[in-house]
Amino acid sequence: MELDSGNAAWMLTSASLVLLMTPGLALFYGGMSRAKSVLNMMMMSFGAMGVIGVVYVLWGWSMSYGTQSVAGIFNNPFESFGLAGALLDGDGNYVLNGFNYPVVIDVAFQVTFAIITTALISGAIAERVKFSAWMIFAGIWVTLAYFPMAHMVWGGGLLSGSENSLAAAIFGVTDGAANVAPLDFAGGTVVHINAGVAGLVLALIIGKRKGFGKVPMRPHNLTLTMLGAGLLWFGWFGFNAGSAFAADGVAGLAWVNTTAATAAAILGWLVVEKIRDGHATSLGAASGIVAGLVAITPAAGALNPVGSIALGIISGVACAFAVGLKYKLGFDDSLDVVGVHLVGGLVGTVLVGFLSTGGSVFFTAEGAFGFGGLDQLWIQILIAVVAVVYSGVITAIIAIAIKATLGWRVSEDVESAGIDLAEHGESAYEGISAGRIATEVK
Amino acid sequence: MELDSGNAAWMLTSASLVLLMTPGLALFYGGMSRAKSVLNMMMMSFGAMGVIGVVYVLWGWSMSYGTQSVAGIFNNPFESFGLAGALLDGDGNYVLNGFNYPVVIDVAFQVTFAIITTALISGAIAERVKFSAWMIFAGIWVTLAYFPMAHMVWGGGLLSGSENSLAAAIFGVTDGAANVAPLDFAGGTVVHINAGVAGLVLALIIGKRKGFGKVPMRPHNLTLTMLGAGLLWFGWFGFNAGSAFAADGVAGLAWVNTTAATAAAILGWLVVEKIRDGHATSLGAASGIVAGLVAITPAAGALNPVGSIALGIISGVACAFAVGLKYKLGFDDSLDVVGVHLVGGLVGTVLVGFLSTGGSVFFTAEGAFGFGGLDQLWIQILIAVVAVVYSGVITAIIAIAIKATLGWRVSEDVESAGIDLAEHGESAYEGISAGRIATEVK
Amino acid sequence: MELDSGNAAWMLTSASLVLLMTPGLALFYGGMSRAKSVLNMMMMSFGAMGVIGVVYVLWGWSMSYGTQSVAGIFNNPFESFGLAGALLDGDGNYVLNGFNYPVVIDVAFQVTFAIITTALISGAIAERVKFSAWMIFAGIWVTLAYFPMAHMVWGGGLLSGSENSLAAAIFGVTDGAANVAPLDFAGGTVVHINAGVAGLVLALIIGKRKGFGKVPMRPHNLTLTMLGAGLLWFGWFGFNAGSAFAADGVAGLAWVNTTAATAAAILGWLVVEKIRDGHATSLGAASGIVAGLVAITPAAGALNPVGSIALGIISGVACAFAVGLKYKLGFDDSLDVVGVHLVGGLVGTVLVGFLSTGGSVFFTAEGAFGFGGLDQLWIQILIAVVAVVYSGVITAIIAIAIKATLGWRVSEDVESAGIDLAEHGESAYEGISAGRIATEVK
Amino acid sequence: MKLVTAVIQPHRLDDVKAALEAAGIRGMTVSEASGYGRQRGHTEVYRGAEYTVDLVPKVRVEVLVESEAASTVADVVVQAAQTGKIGDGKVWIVPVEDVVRVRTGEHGAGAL
Amino acid sequence: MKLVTAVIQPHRLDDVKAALEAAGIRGMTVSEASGYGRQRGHTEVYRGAEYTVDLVPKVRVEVLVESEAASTVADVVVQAAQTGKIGDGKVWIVPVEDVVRVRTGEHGAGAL
Amino acid sequence: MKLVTAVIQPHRLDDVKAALEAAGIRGMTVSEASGYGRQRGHTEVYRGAEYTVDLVPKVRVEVLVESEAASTVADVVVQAAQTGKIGDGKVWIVPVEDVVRVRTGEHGAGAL
Ligand SMILES: Nc1ncnc2c1ncn2[C@@H]1O[C@H](COP(=O)(O)OP(=O)(O)O)[C@@H](O)[C@H]1O
Ligand SMILES: Nc1ncnc2c1ncn2[C@@H]1O[C@H](COP(=O)(O)OP(=O)(O)O)[C@@H](O)[C@H]1O
Ligand SMILES: Nc1ncnc2c1ncn2[C@@H]1O[C@H](COP(=O)(O)OP(=O)(O)O)[C@@H](O)[C@H]1O
Repeated sequence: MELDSGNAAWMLTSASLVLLMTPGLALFYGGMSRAKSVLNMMMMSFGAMGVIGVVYVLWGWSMSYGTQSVAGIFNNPFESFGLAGALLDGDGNYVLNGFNYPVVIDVAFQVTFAIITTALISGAIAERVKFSAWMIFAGIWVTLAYFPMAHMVWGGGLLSGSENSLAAAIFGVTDGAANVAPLDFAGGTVVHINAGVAGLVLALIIGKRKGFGKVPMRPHNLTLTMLGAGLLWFGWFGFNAGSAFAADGVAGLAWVNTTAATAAAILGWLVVEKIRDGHATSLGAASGIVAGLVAITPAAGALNPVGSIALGIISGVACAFAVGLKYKLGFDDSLDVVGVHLVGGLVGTVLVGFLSTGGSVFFTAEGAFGFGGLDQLWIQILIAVVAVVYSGVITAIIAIAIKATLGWRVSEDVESAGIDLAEHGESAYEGISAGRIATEVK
Repeated sequence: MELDSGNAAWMLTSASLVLLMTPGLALFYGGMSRAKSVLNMMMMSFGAMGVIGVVYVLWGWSMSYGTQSVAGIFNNPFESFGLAGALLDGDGNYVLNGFNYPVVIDVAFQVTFAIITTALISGAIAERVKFSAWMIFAGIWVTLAYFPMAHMVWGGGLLSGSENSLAAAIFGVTDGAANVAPLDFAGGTVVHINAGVAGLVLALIIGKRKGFGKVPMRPHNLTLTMLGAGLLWFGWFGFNAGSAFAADGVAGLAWVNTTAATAAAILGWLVVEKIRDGHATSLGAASGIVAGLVAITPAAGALNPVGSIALGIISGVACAFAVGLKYKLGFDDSLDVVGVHLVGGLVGTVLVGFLSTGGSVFFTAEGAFGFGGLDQLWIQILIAVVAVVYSGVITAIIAIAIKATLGWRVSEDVESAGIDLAEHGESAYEGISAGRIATEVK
Repeated sequence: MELDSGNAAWMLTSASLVLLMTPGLALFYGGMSRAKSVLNMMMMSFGAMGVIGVVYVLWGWSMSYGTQSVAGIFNNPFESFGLAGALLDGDGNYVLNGFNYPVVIDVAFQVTFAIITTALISGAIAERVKFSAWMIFAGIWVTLAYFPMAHMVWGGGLLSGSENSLAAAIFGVTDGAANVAPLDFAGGTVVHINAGVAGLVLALIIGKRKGFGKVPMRPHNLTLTMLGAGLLWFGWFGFNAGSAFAADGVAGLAWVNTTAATAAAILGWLVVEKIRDGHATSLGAASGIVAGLVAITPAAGALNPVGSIALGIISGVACAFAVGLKYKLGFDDSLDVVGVHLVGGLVGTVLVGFLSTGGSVFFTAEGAFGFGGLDQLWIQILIAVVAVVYSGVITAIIAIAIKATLGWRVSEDVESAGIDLAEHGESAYEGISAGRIATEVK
Repeated sequence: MKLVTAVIQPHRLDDVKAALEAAGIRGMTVSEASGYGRQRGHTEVYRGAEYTVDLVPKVRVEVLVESEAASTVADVVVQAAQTGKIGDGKVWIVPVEDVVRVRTGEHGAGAL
Repeated sequence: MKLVTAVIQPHRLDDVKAALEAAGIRGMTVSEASGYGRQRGHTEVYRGAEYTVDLVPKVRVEVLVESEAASTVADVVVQAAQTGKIGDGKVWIVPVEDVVRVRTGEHGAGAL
Repeated sequence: MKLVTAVIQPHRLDDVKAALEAAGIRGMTVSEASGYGRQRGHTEVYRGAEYTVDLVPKVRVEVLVESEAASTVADVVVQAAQTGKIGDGKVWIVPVEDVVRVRTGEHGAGAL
């Protein structure tokens, strides 16, 4: 087995692209918050980079991948604590994985997923949470919710297609693999449903911002948000096309599907806005981008490009409606983690059961248009449900524990005056127009 | 024929880089517009991503590449509509191209070119056009102007070096290829002349902004413009070095030439400004970057690095003067699509005839310094002229048709108050300093 | 020897990533300066791209690499002036290097290092220097300080492990290589110590800004700074993982170490701030990112991931304290080039002597935890000291020469009113809130 | 006629606006300001350097009224803007000799 | 002396400035403001949430003049700023007891 | 009571603030403005197009004082703000009929 430097090159690139998504997210979210809380919003992403960058190396990889699975839910954190023994073989050579590139590059790729998933959650609890509480939450959540979910779906656990999976229990096993395997190409369950449910639970437990639904909380800088959306799209190529784990046709297909679905989702979202509100907005375009990217994530390798366009439109339309729900239901999911990531993640995960060209409601196992059975759909729904429940329960436990000890919220005065000042001792912009003057000569 | 994963890796990366250019362009253009129209400016780019991302998958690829050319001008749009039949062979394996990577990655690479080319045009008609008119124009223009031009130059059509090309008709054919083939490495004609001419035609047909040339229309945020220029440079490595279609020496040369020419163009532009206006500006540096990138585009694989420096200086100087023309000639090419892309594209396309190391005015066919004949120059001028005429005629027809039906312009009141508010129902920045106040407690 | 397209792909990508670091740096620095000088700050980076992009092609490569070393300090600038003879062999084929990719891609990679290193220096002399003086300095400094340092460390010169190096003189030679070779994986000496010392010398010779230490000089836009930090991190993967010169396990290790150290440095910096100042700031997080990236640069291929976490924490803590020194010592290193790049570069270069898994204070030559000798530490200290002295002397000579002729400083009035207006004839932001009004109807 | 000027806490603006409307006032002009007074500013730290920010954000509201309404309007503003914390601001009344409505050229009370 | 204050539509500023110059006025101070009045604001929608923006951008122009010139100056401003549409703004005149030129310390008319 | 308004160079604000404090003044309101006067603006060039910017940044300082202190306060400001260069600005005094402290509702001198 020889090193495939082409695969290695693409995976190094993909890891870098996905790492960039978190600063991109910080801008996307930062632009949508108010000027007095933009730094705190961005710091929740950058803080997650700090915590999880360290934690992943120590026990994150080991809890996700390895040979010592605990009930198919997580792997023994001490099997390769600190990556010890995971990277080199006995002769000091880099261990290669099944795609013939070094496992250390897999570590690179996977740490970026853990970071962005955790950072995504922060949008649900913008502008009101102690930075210390967030940092502690990030470290615990990634450990108890993310690493297990990654193990279950990608590490051969319960939600995978391995012989010890739920799918194997339901559909039987051939040659050590479930006869019908769940499809989650790049993380519909692990990333988006996981983060979306966590956002919902946190929004409920932490409560609304003072004045939510009554006072204006307009995005303070939409150029930042659009820039963020652009960087997210760019980085998402690593996320999706990188999840082929090779520079090959599947990666190419995932790339094209990602772009087709995202473009379609922009159009879907804008058409809803134009009809419903009278204007197609730039925030709508930026949001449509993310909605499309989220929905295609689990599906990117399983659909054809025209199917991806359909998926994108559906996701754009669905999320454009879903972001309004919070006002009706009265929870303050500030930047719509639920409306975009949970809903988009569910749309994508479930639609795979309809649109997969490898046997689904609309395609036969041979890839021809026609009825291919309901099995894929059932298993997709099952993994979505398990993900929702697992993430919901774990997040609730962590959130309640933090509420009872450290407490989540800053004071109402701090919320009014702006969390940036109180939590970080800074303000994002200098200038009298923010009521401040820089004076010069003494 | 085996998959070359290294080439595949580089082309996946290149496609991603070129995709990023369009958000980069949105920032570049957005920073140059006024605060009240920055969102609309950016939305013209993001809207193009939506429309063309979908259209390209449906009929764009098929119109550009295939076996059913119509008079060498475009390919049958239904040959591989929706990419059907284009990606997989009979056995369901990914079809490889001549560089041994999957054709689906070519689709990825090419869709990004179609998007950025269309988005480029929007700079010529900033701050005054209905968003709906733009979206419709984008879909029609890319279909009637871009896909045919791509087919003509890159798809074996009239402006290529194939045996059915103009070059073959003029210079004869050997082994199925024209004896002297036109050189357009990465899109001087298809992208820059095409977009530049379209911008000129639209600016003439749509007319000036209210107050053009009389009232200040200063860039509202030059840090955005510089960021955009930086992202464009970065993305352009995919554009130019990716146009080698392989991770090889040609790609490396294109990379180095791209950087050398761009650096030289910065210096060229800044020196003109310093001498003429007294100051070397940051907008000048950002503009010089684009001017250099544009000019080296058709030439990146054909010159040596010192030739690229010369090309860059010439382009920087030429464009620095060309952007002033609109005031003298009285057309409102708002963000200088003509002055930079048309002029830069012509400079690059024509200078290839002087500087190509494979036989040109200054280099023999063996690459030595010395007279290598005028043939290359003639054919370069020819393809430039054909591109200008084709793009001009098609764009004029589309633009007049839209004018006669939907209409292009927003009202004068909307222009005064800011197109963002009227067309998108949004304003980019929150804060009283834009005459607006966010109030908080009810 | 056949082309390794995977390595080529990764190095093309890496070169592009490192090129992006300079616009990223422009944003990082620009956000930290005042609104009235942000364009000048950014122009120092973009200007360096212009000057060095040209100079490198002409004599930069030749002075760094080649066969005609002058005393191990620099290579004959005319050996491959304009890259002549360096890229193609006698048959016109691209010359491959030892990693089986074309040398022209090495040129691409190396030019980006020369640019970013020079641009780094500008942070030390923000808001007060004539743009023309800077541009001239950039061209001279890169020639006399950077290219020689690159030659000494990477081009087989004095500070390398070649048989003509200091290390060879001290530790003896086996098979043409020093028995103990200095380790500088990606540029701790060449880049960070070099730039950091140059910044210190310039800050001392050019002097303080008017009002330094007395009047507020707050960052005017921290979202720009955080965006810049994000782009730097992203680009740094090219810098560090690209310095493996291959898409292999070493590159993967460098990637993981880079992320681990950077994450740890964020935490280190924020903890210092929280304890010392009461708040963990976003500027601290952005600064911690850079501190971690700087320190891991020389070490990225030599440590294990847990060692990298240790290195990151130490660097974050050290730099968080070091940035305060300038107020005590009274020099105006405006944006902390000394506190971050010199200190971080020294931390990284020296800690390699403790943490290298190939024989150091804490690891045996076999990579086991245990005492591996002091040799590595001594040679690391030696190269650091030589780098400090060389860079200091050369920079001082250049700076004094410029001071005596052209002069460095703009007038005090210009400093008060803002250098953007005087040097570039521009202001970054339009709007009355900067005391300016754009009026519209005539 | 009189000009009633109020410098208030930004977050009271909505209430002040509503109260004025309720009191029959149909127009006002609002602008940003920074106040210096008993209310303490705060400290910000950037890379270890402390900055004291002692100008705090305020909003200025200007209302032109007929002379006899001036003190009532001032009272309305005071009531709506009051939180009882230091930094609530000031209201003052200045005599106005004439007011013109730009659109019509009307003078005096009719211009309001 | 008098202070003539005008709150006008931003896009009329250039004309007002020109008209004042033509009328021999050599100086003025300009600032941003937001107006609330008969002129309707507008609605913005962000992810389905509607925001009403009822403060519209205005510009405030302040001109110190000798007492006898005040009403002429007010007229000049009104004429130059008028578009006839709702929201054109107001001009008002306030008595000033003294004016000083900072540069020289001159008082009264000489300070203008 | 009086209102002393000063339009000054932005970089003199710190000194003016310090001088007022030294003179026993405990509060003031500050805002941004742009001035047009003898002081020349400047020209900016963007892609060859010249823009003249003839409104230069100023800061407005407003201080409410008891009537007898007004001219002293004006003098203090003039002294602190003076650089002797064109564009130093103006200070003027306007009569005020009443002042209220929002926090307490106190009127008159006690409200300062
Ligand atoms: N003498 C004054 N002149 C003008 N404005 C003042 C004066 N004193 C206070 N202000 C304004 O009133 C605001 C509140 O004043 P402050 O002394 O902080 O609290 P309070 O009015 O509640 O005692 C200040 O921020 C300032 O804008
Ligand atoms: N009573 C008032 N006091 C202060 N400013 C006012 C008053 N009424 C109106 N204005 C200002 O004048 C502007 C125009 O007033 P508006 O009622 O909209 O139109 P018009 O003056 O044409 O009737 C408002 O936006 C506001 O800035
Ligand atoms: N007649 C005026 N009314 C209002 N403000 C004025 C007037 N004249 C000057 N100013 C303000 O004073 C500032 C300085 O005036 P200027 O004529 O430039 O210098 P100087 O006062 O030193 O002669 C101007 O920028 C403007 O803000």
